[in-house]
Amino acid sequence: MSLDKPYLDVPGTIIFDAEQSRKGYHLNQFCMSLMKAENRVRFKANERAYLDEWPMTEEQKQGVLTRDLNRCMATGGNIYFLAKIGATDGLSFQQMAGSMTGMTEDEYRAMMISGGRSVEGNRYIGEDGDAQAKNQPQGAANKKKEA
Amino acid sequence: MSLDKPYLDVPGTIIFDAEQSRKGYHLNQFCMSLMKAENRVRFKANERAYLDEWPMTEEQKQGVLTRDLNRCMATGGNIYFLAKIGATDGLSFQQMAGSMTGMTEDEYRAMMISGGRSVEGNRYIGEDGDAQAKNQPQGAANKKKEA
Amino acid sequence: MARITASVYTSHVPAIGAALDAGKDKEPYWQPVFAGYDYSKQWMKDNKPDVVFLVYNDHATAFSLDMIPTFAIGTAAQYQPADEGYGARPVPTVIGHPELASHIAQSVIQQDFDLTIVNKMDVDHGLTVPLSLMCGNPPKDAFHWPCPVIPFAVNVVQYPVPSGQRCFNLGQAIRRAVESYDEDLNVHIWGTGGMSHQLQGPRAGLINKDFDNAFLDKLIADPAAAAAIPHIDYVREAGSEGIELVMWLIARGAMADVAGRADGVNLKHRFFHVPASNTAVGHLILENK
Amino acid sequence: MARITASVYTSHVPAIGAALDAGKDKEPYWQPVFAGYDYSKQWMKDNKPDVVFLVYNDHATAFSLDMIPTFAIGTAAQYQPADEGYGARPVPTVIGHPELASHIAQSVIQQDFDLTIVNKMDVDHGLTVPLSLMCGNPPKDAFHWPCPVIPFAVNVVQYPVPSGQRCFNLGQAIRRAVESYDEDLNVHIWGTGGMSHQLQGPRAGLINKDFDNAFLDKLIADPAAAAAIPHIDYVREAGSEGIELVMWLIARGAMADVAGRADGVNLKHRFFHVPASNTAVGHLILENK
Ligand SMILES: [Fe+3]
Ligand SMILES: [Fe+3]
Repeated sequence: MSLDKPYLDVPGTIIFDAEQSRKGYHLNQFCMSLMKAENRVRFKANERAYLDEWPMTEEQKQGVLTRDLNRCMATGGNIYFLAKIGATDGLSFQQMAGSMTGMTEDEYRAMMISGGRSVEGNRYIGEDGDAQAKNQPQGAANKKKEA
Repeated sequence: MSLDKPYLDVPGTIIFDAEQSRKGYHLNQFCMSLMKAENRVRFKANERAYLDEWPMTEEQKQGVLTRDLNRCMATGGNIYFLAKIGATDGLSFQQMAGSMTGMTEDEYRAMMISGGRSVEGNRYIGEDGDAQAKNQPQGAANKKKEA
Repeated sequence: MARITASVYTSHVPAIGAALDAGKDKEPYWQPVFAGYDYSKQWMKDNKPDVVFLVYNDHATAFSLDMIPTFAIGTAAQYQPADEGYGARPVPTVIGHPELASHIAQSVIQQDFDLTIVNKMDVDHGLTVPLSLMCGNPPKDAFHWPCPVIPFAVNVVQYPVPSGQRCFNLGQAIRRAVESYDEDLNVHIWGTGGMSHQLQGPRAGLINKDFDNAFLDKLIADPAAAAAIPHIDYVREAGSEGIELVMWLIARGAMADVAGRADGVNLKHRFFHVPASNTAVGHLILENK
Repeated sequence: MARITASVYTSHVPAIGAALDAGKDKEPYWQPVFAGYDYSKQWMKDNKPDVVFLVYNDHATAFSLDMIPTFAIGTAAQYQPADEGYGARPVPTVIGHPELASHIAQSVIQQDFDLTIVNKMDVDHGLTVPLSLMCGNPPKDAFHWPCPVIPFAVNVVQYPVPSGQRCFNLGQAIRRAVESYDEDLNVHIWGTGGMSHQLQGPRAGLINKDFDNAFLDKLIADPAAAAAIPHIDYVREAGSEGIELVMWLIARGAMADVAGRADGVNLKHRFFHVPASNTAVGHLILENK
């Protein structure tokens, strides 16, 4: 309601607060279920059927099925919970984080080796940094879009 | 260690602090398991075998088998956990509390109806109230002892 | 803006719930207990809150020894009455208020209270018996409590439990939190548990009417003095389980006079009776002036 | 009397654990990371503590959204390394120190910190990676960590997380608690997590060396100023997961100079490197003067 949210003006960032947590409760608890090996097997055998056991929104289920972590975040997912999906797929945390930027795995890894993403232009929404909405997606996915 | 325990001079009373909790961990978690109907059935079918599944001390197991709640308390039990044993036996909380005094059910109930146990003589160890060690057990059990 | 308009204090003895559920409330043993809440049931109808913030303690039901939160706030949409070993009480599901609860959690954590946020738990007699006493058990054709409830569980089982002063300060933080919520909601805050009782050992059955009544006097007129009572006094004077009374200080701390906004409170109802099972029953209704 | 003699600060990146467990620590990518801890491993041997009080955060491993404690102290006898989805790390069981942990819990709760007491939990990379970095992975024929560990988990996953100031104050309370323990124990306190990193969204991969190094400077020489940094500054400058740095303030608050007992601290070691996976790695060892 009147929760003070000073973090809404940070670009490319969703803070997992009480409101997000409420929205994402079942999505995140679904993710948590993947910490058990038998659930990972059941999920991989029929993802849709497994997801349908959870009272998640269709939007959330599509986010999971398409492995669109930004969509999962927007609908209340938290990255530490969503990481269980990546672990089920055998992905590293770097691959997961990179997947949210539009960069290829190599591009993202190269950015990190050369010092990571700069904070310049990425502090406030409306600046011109590479994390700003107008500059999405980044890297190869962006070139593909432009082509 | 140097936990401050100002409550050690209260007669007939064991405060469930960290030290008691550590001593009684498995005893209390055994009690907690009785909140599931299937466990209550298994426990009643063979109490000893069920208790042997828990890393409890023999003293704790004897306390449970003999329904000696004072013995359970002394070995780290907490009354809200121990109450699950009473619930399994179909006892009320009044029956359980009374059982620790040596009074019969009727005696204890009569004491409560007439205003409960007086605090006089029962504030500090060494006074002469009915909760003091030298005056145990109370009620009919005491008369039997004297006889 | 939301506001706390009244506070309610009551024992939450499990046997009271069992008696009511079994239809024994007119029996001579129980009749005087329930009679003490006749006024309260009417008052609840006449002053129906939008939300009840209900301070209670869990009795080894939702929380085992695996995790013992000092203060836990429920932000879930609903809570089931727990099976405490005798089967679940036949009372309605408790509907929560996730928005207000989350708001209070955020505000109170930012006021340096280190809450545990709980999204899944069953609620035991500590929470459902006060609802039964204040609202009666709802009839089959309107099987719901009168309003949403925010459960707030306090550890009073394993020592050290929070001090009376800490609880009193927390109540003040909760008042500030409620008043910073945009929606116009009438919130009641309830403190439950107590009064004098001891459930264990050779001293089981201890009742101290003098202590209890002095506590009620202090809570009404001089709550800061009540908040200053050290743990050991509860144990020595009101029995080992009398320590539950610290929870009443959370509710009292949330009243306007504590914030210097009013000169005292309006005492709407006061009741005291011995016994209910092992326990002295105490009950107050206070409204802000 | 027990005493805190030193504090250690380090990132706890999961990929570091994975690299070490897979024997990749000599690869060009990882070699500079591990080289930064060569001094530390020797220092640990030369200054072996009796107990490590290890401040970290759980990453949706032991704690789901069902229960989110702001501060949780482990009082168990032991803790298993968790399966975080890739199988459990092949590192030793973590042995606790139930007596000291319970003592600290009691003391700190009585200093008005509302801890959750935990007797059963698995520990994730947040706790085991710092142990691996500081001790190396123990060999098969001596498969144990050098000393008992008290896990202290801080909620930095769901907002609101505790403020830097609250964490700093808590560290001071922990120091008082340790010093009131009778047994003569040499205790180290570790703050883990950080430095700048963001794991989510189009801004993933953010690193801010300037912020990180300024934070290290402040933490060493002016910790009260570090404690005053508001949440939003961490998020904006150090990435959404940079907020983990508040945990370093708990360790720093426990040092003697904060209590006015010494003029600053002895900086034994300082290390900074980018990157480890998505993260900047920072590391300090401070001893009391
Ligand atoms: Fe109670
Ligand atoms: Fe972390």
